[in-house]
Amino acid sequence: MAITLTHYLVLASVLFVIGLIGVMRRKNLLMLFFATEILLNATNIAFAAISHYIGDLSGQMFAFFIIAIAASEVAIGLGLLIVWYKRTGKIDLDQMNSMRG
Amino acid sequence: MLEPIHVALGSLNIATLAPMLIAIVGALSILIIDLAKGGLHKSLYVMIALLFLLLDLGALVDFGGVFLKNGTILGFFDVMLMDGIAILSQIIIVVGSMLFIPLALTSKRFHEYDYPEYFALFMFMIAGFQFMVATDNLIMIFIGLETASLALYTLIALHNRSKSFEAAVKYFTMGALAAGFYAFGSMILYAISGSVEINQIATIMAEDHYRNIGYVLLSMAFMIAAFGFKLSMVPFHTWTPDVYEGSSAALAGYMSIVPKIAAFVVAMRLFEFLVHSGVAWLQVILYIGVVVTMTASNIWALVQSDVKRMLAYSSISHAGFVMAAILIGTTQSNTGLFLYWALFSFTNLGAFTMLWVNRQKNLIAGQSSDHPYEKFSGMVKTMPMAAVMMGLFMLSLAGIPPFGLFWGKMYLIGSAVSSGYTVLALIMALNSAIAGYYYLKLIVFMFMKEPIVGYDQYYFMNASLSLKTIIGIAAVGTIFAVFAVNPLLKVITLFVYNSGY
Amino acid sequence: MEHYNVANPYFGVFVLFVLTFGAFYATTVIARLASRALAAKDTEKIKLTVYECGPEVTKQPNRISTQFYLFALLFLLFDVEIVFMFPWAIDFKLLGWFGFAEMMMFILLLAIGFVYAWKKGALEWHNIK
Amino acid sequence: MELYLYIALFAPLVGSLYSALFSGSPKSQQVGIVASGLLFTSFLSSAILLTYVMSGHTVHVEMMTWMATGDLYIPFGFVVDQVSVVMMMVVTIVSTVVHVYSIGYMDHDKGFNRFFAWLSAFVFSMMVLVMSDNFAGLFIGWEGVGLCSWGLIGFWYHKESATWAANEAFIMNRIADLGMLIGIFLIYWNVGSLQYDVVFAEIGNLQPVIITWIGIFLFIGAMGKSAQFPLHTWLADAMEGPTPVSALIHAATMVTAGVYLVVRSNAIYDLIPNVGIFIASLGAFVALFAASMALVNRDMKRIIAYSTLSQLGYMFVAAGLGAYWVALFHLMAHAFFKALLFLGAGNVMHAMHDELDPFKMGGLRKVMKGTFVMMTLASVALAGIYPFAGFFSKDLILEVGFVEHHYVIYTVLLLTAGLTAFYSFRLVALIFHGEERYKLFGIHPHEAYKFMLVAMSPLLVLAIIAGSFKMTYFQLVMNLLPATQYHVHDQTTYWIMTIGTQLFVIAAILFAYKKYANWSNVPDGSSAMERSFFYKLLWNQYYIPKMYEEIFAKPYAELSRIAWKQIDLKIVDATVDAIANGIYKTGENTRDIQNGNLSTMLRWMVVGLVVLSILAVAFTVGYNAVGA
Repeated sequence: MAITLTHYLVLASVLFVIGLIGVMRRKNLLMLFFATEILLNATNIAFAAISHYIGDLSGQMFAFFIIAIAASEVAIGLGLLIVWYKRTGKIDLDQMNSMRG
Repeated sequence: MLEPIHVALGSLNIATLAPMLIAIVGALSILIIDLAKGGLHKSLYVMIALLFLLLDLGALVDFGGVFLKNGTILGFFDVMLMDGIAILSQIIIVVGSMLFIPLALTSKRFHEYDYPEYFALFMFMIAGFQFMVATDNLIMIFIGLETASLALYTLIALHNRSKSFEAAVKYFTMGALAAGFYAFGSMILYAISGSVEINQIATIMAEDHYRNIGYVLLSMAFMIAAFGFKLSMVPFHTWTPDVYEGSSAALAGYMSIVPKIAAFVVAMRLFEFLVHSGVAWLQVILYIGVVVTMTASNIWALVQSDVKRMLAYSSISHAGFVMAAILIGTTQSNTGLFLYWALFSFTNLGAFTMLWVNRQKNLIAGQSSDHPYEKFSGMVKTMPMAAVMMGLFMLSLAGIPPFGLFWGKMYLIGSAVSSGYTVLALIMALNSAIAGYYYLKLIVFMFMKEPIVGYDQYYFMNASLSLKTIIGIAAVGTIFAVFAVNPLLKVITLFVYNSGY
Repeated sequence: MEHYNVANPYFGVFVLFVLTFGAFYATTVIARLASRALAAKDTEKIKLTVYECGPEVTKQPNRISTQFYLFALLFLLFDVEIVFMFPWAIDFKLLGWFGFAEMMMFILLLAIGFVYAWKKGALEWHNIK
Repeated sequence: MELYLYIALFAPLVGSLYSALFSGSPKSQQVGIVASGLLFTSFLSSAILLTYVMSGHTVHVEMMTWMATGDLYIPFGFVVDQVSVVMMMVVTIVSTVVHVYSIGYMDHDKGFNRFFAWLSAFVFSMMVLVMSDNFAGLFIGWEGVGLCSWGLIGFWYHKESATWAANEAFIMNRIADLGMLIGIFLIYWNVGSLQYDVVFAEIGNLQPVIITWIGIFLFIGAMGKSAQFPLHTWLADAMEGPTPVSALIHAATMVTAGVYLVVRSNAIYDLIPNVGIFIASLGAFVALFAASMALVNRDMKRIIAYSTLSQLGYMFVAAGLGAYWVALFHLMAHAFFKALLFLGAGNVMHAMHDELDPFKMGGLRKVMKGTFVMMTLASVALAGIYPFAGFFSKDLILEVGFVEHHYVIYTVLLLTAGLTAFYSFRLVALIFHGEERYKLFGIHPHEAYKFMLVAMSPLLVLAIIAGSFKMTYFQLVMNLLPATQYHVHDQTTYWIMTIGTQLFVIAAILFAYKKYANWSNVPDGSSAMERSFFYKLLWNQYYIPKMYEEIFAKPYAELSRIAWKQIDLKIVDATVDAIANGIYKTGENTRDIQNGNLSTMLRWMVVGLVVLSILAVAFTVGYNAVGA
């Protein structure tokens, strides 16, 4: 059975949904970052696949940039997380509600 | 064997990159100066930043002249797109930044301004926003958006208080989710059209007679979610009050203006061709979004006990108000968008700077947030001039003539009426009437109540000459907007109309 | 470019997948609830403590220092930029001097960042606050 | 002449800015003098303009363009024509007098400089309002006077009641302004311009329905400003402000802006006589209604405020019946004697150390001769005794009602005229005659400064002689307003009516004197009259403020509380949670998800996306179904 573009797109969608579920379910900041990475990388798969199947390179370029940006995001996110952990000793989202209303 | 590509430098039109490059070079030079000799006073960095922004502005004005003569300028393999709205929005971005950067020159010491990185990041952020608006390439928009956002998260966190970190983490996490939405939305657009340039996507879809309407709408759902986050439309607005409360007033004011105009421009590029093609779904969704955003945030603003949070909800409401322009989608309404935002910048600059000068280092006993209404009680007695200024900005925000925002509101409502959106116009007018109530609440506190002992010592604690100057500029801009409205409108219309919006 | 419609044979697979996912999730939840309901409750405290063969349970004395994270972050940032160099390297000849100039600019920017990190002491093991 | 126009317009602004400069510094007499001087300049310029206009010219300038893009064109223009010049004269005369008077009245007040800044700013806004040549400018002035009035009512902001009254006035006016704004939009939308000349020339080409709506919405604005039923409650409460403010804003100028609007838009209202009848009926009702409340009130300033309300009703009757020039004439005459009355009341208040209850005064004529004479004459003018100003203007309105065959309105107005005479002289009698009841309270009254009395004298003169200008005035305004002469054709009927009215009014005055001139005790709510149903009804202002409180204010507060507590916290959050849980949590109970929790926020976002996607899919399915 040949693998078509549809397979890739379904894979990407499933991964994206998994990422979304992770974003909604996880209470651990680190897990939350993982989930957002899954979101972005799901998109990467789709971009690379589409790019291959329609013979246009801009999709792959998009994917490259997403990778770079995802890395920067992780860097910033982990930086914030470390500071937060140093200040409070926790990375639980439920502890993070000093502002409300 | 393929022939090497020869790229003639002239065809690149590298000049289109000039404004952003100026900002980036400014950022780098701040970093390099710091490396060469550390421990310099923050005013030096402020001056450097202002200098580069001035150059940036000069380049933009120059582009404006070229645009009016020759029309849209493309550059760098057609990735850069300098059309009227790009130039206009960049001018608003740069001028807004120039007005907000001097707010670093406070009389109290604040942690973040001791780092030259603060100013470098600020400049990177400006470059990011400029990239974002000066292109219709989805990749470039993404890069610009993320460059700016990542810098912004860091700037918020640099304020070094527990709430700031909390705000930064919240903003960051939601921003990452929004980035995911944006990427997925672009992916769908790319899948159905094979292009990442908005105008090409529009052409291909039109040729196709929107055969894939389902996928188009799905991608628009993702895009609305992504930009709804940036523009803080309900229900993607939840970050706004918390982030505003957590960050310093100066940065909160900045966030209420500059990132939003950038997002508005992209939203205009993305949504308007669909609105014009009569995609009813998008019109309905935007209609609901606009109305709900305006109304709900107004109601929430009513019950706030902190002025900064109130202003946060109020800026959500203002953004909803302006979003109506994109829904209407005529040249008149788009002109109104820029006019409104230009006037709003001055007024909000003033309002947030007033909060900033009253910033205290430590909360007194029983104080739950930085700027409760009680803090402004009887301000007219202790600082009459300051109270009058703050009152002025509130009146302008409430849309009372002849102050700045009244004209913006009037023009936008007028454009809604002349495009047949009568009910929308009515809702907009009603909402500005409701909004008057909570702005008035602050005025009541300032003018009608007795000062509360303990708070009064903090009035103008943080003021310095440059902050007062900024307030003065904001006040002048708000009061004399009457005389500026007409010339502004002429210029804006010229730019917007010639960009085809 | 082909277009997709719902009649695609793999759509069924997708639906099944989602359903399976849901069923799996439900099963785990039900199993957990059931075991919680059925399990005999033990109130003895000592039995709930973690078993660590003899010595008393202590806090992990040598947690991994955040230093490692910082290094990892820097590495990640500079490493990821390689993705832009691979395509360039493959088409190096094709892109010619223009491509070369562009890449040099890129590397220059990276170098500034590197020098900055270096000067700020981010690469020194002991000097980070 | 343009120069004089600009002087008349901007001199008050200069005065305001000058005073504002000193608003932070302690009281200094020169601020008041400079501000008054500038207003006097403004008055002189207006007078010069008046002579110019009387020679048959008008001045029209276009200062600059406000907005001009595409099809939107709003110039910033001013016009001095026969109507606006009359208003300008009224505004500048009264405000000059009030300014000079305030130098004395506010002598001991800490906010002296601030007061003049607000007061002059008010005059400037009022001048913009009357001189604008288009609806947009009128609206600017309209909002401006509202704002200044807010600042002046709440001038003594340390008084809780003053703050409340200021906000009440502002909010009520804003509600009404919204109506007016809609009216202006309707005009712009249908006519394509806001210039008076263009609008009035083209209004006849519109559909009657649209004209009716325009008329109604504009009148809603006028109702707010002129405190017509049911938006009238703010005016009486606005008396919390300093008395000169009441004289200037809440008697002579701002509250008459509504009348001015209707007079100015006569071209519109001429086309919709039905709305006109409504206006007239409402006016007659308010005239009677307000007069009845004035009968029993025990607050000197409120009595005068209700009398203002009642007289505004008269003006609306005239305007509603198409006698625009009569309305404007009564507006002018009323401005003079009512401002005089208020300023006199101010003197009394000063003398009595801010005591407002006339039952606690009495016999003041011995110590306050000047004030006594002035207030009595002003009351005579108000009652409409020949040959004072009120006779010419008010009786004219009665005649209009009679000639136009609106006998009900006529009867109501006639009755009101009697009531007016009664309550005015009840007040005069209680304050100036009878026993010196103030001695019980240990007050030592004294006459006001000489210059204050001198400052008031122009008003006195005008209150006496304004009626004699009637024909000159008529010649002047008939260029612009429908020149209908209202004469009762049958001479006998005319004389019977006139003399009958006069006798009726005089009888009312005498009755008031008889009942109150020898009053000796301070009522404490125990007498039979005070316990009667009608007295209570009137005393409580027909329970209308209470009703507002119950019907609007409380539910509104409740609603916003519910919106927050129930909708936001319970329904919205719960919905989000429910959706999220419905999808992702099967057996497990929800954890407590609090507001301000990042997880909730992320769920909001995802739920938003999911809803949008579902809508997208639903739309597509529907679209395809329709397409297929």
